[in-house]
Amino acid sequence: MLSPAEAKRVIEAALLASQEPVSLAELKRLFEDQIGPDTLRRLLGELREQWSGRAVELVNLAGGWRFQTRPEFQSFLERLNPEKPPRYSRAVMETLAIIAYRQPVSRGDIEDIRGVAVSAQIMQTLESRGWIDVVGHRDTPGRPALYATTQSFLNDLGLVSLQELPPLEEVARTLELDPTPAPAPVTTQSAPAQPAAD
Amino acid sequence: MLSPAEAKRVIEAALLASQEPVSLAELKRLFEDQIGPDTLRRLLGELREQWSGRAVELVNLAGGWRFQTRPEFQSFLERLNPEKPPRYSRAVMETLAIIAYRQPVSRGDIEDIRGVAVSAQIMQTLESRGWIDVVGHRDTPGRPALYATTQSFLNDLGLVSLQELPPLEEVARTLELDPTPAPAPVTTQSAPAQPAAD
Amino acid sequence: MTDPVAAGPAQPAVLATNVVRIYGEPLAEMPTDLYIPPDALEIMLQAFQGPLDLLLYLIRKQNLNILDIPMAPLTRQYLEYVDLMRAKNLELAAEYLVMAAMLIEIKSRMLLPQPAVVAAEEQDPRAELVRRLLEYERMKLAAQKLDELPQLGRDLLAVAVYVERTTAAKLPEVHPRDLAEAWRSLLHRARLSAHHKVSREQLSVREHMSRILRQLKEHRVLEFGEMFDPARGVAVLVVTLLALLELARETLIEITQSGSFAPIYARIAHAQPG
Repeated sequence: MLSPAEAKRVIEAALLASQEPVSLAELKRLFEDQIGPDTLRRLLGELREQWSGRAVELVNLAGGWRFQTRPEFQSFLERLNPEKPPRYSRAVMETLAIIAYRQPVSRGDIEDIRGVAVSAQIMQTLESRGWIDVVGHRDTPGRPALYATTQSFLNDLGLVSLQELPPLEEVARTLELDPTPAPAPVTTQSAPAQPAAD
Repeated sequence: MLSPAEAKRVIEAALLASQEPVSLAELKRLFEDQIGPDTLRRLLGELREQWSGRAVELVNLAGGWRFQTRPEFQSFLERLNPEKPPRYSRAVMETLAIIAYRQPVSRGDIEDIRGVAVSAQIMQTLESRGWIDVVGHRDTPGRPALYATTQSFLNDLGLVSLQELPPLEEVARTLELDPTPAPAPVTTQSAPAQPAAD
Repeated sequence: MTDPVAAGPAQPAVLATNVVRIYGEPLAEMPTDLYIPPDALEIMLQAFQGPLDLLLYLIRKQNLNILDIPMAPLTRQYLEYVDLMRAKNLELAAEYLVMAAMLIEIKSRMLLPQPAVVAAEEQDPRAELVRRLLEYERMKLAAQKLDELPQLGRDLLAVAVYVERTTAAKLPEVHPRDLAEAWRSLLHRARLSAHHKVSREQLSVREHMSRILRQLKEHRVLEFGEMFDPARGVAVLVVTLLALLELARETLIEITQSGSFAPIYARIAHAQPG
């Protein structure tokens, strides 16, 4: 039987070696189910504590636990890999938001909400990133595919579940009626779109 | 300018996020060449020291520095990602079967039965596994080596003797082939390859 | 900030000086100095995600109450922008025109006098438009929030330490029944290929002996290599050689070579030396 310190070393190594989040069930397998979930959770908590203050942190995501670099250090790490990942267009992000908040939705539903056609390329972008997939078909003529977000979507955005999505804004009727002080200075800058944001 | 502690945190994150070794030159890029190689080496040394006694170690390889799991922990990590058991190719298995059932046989005999050339690599695979060895030479031109299976072969397959190999009579019957356990019934059966051999 | 709605599209220059960002997206392509960039309006118009986006912009810009939209001015301003887009030859999605028609329809319905009783029950003609605007705006804001979340690959990296494996690579395990199986497939294949070759290639040595004899009758002497046709495959080469050897053994042909590495010639044995 491993001591807690040894078990923690093993957990640390397993998590450091895995790019994908590792679930509690998988971690149990590490110890051939000799360590219960409560103990594992305690050890994970201690591990997370030990790593605080470093440039790498242990986080709990939808798919399990993962070590990842802190966003504050990305500017350094980018210098090593000058190839920047693509920034998604507004069309892609709006489509993603609609799928995330209104799932399951068909492409037609998305077009109704956005008021414009949604290109196949937009869906393709999100599907190939592994953030959305088809979860069924609506029982209407044409049997349109119904899209939902995936676990990868949650993992990649640092979420444990859809419950953690930023809450939808209660849109203000007018600018003046908005009583809350805007925390983000952007509000005035990009005035047209922002007033209702905060 | 970063403090040494901060620089070390950045180096640690960069190395942990990279599966490939990271060279000193690349590490210098992290800091836009503001930190010299001597300082980097000192920080890397300290980092290695800090990681000693963990299941992951910092090593200096030809290509640069890399974090890697210690081999002692491989058995744990394998439980998480069970490797698919490797398999021998059909060529190796057929060669082994011929040697097991028809020993002692020369490479030429095996080629006659299989109908195709038997590469040196196949024989090498079985010899280095310790499952076959040369037990003599046939008294014909070229004095070809005669192969037989070893005690290791029996041990590894859980057999007490060759008598315990699955009987071939059954195999032959299912194929409506000659059921007699003649020393080399194949010779006649695998006719295509034989014209040149007889 | 100059109000582009009040000013109308006629004064894009003033608008342009203020357009640092549109909906949070910086217009990076634009010249950043204060000189009036001629393409600024165009870029701004292109940044709209569709008619709902444009409408929201107009409403929010003027602090209009979204639940009580003054249809007449809004429709007029919307149409001005649409005209401008057409004038600029911007690719105008059909949705913009559909929306224009819808706005005009709502506006005209609101102008119609309605019996008081019916009016109370009947929905406000703007209701559906407002519902859509609110829903779109909600999603638009949600999209911005999602984009602000730290994103794997863009804002952070997953840690992936190399897994060192020094213990010998796992060796395949073999079960005795695997051997029997290998043997079975061996026999099976041998039978198949035997059948295959007999039926397809007719590689009888005798047949090739006849062929060679016919060739030699015609040419009297042939260089050894001329009797082989590599294009027909190794099996044919082998059978050809066997046929030649068999012919020589049966003294049907004569094979001669004047010295080491010299060309080898074959001729029919009983032919007159030529």
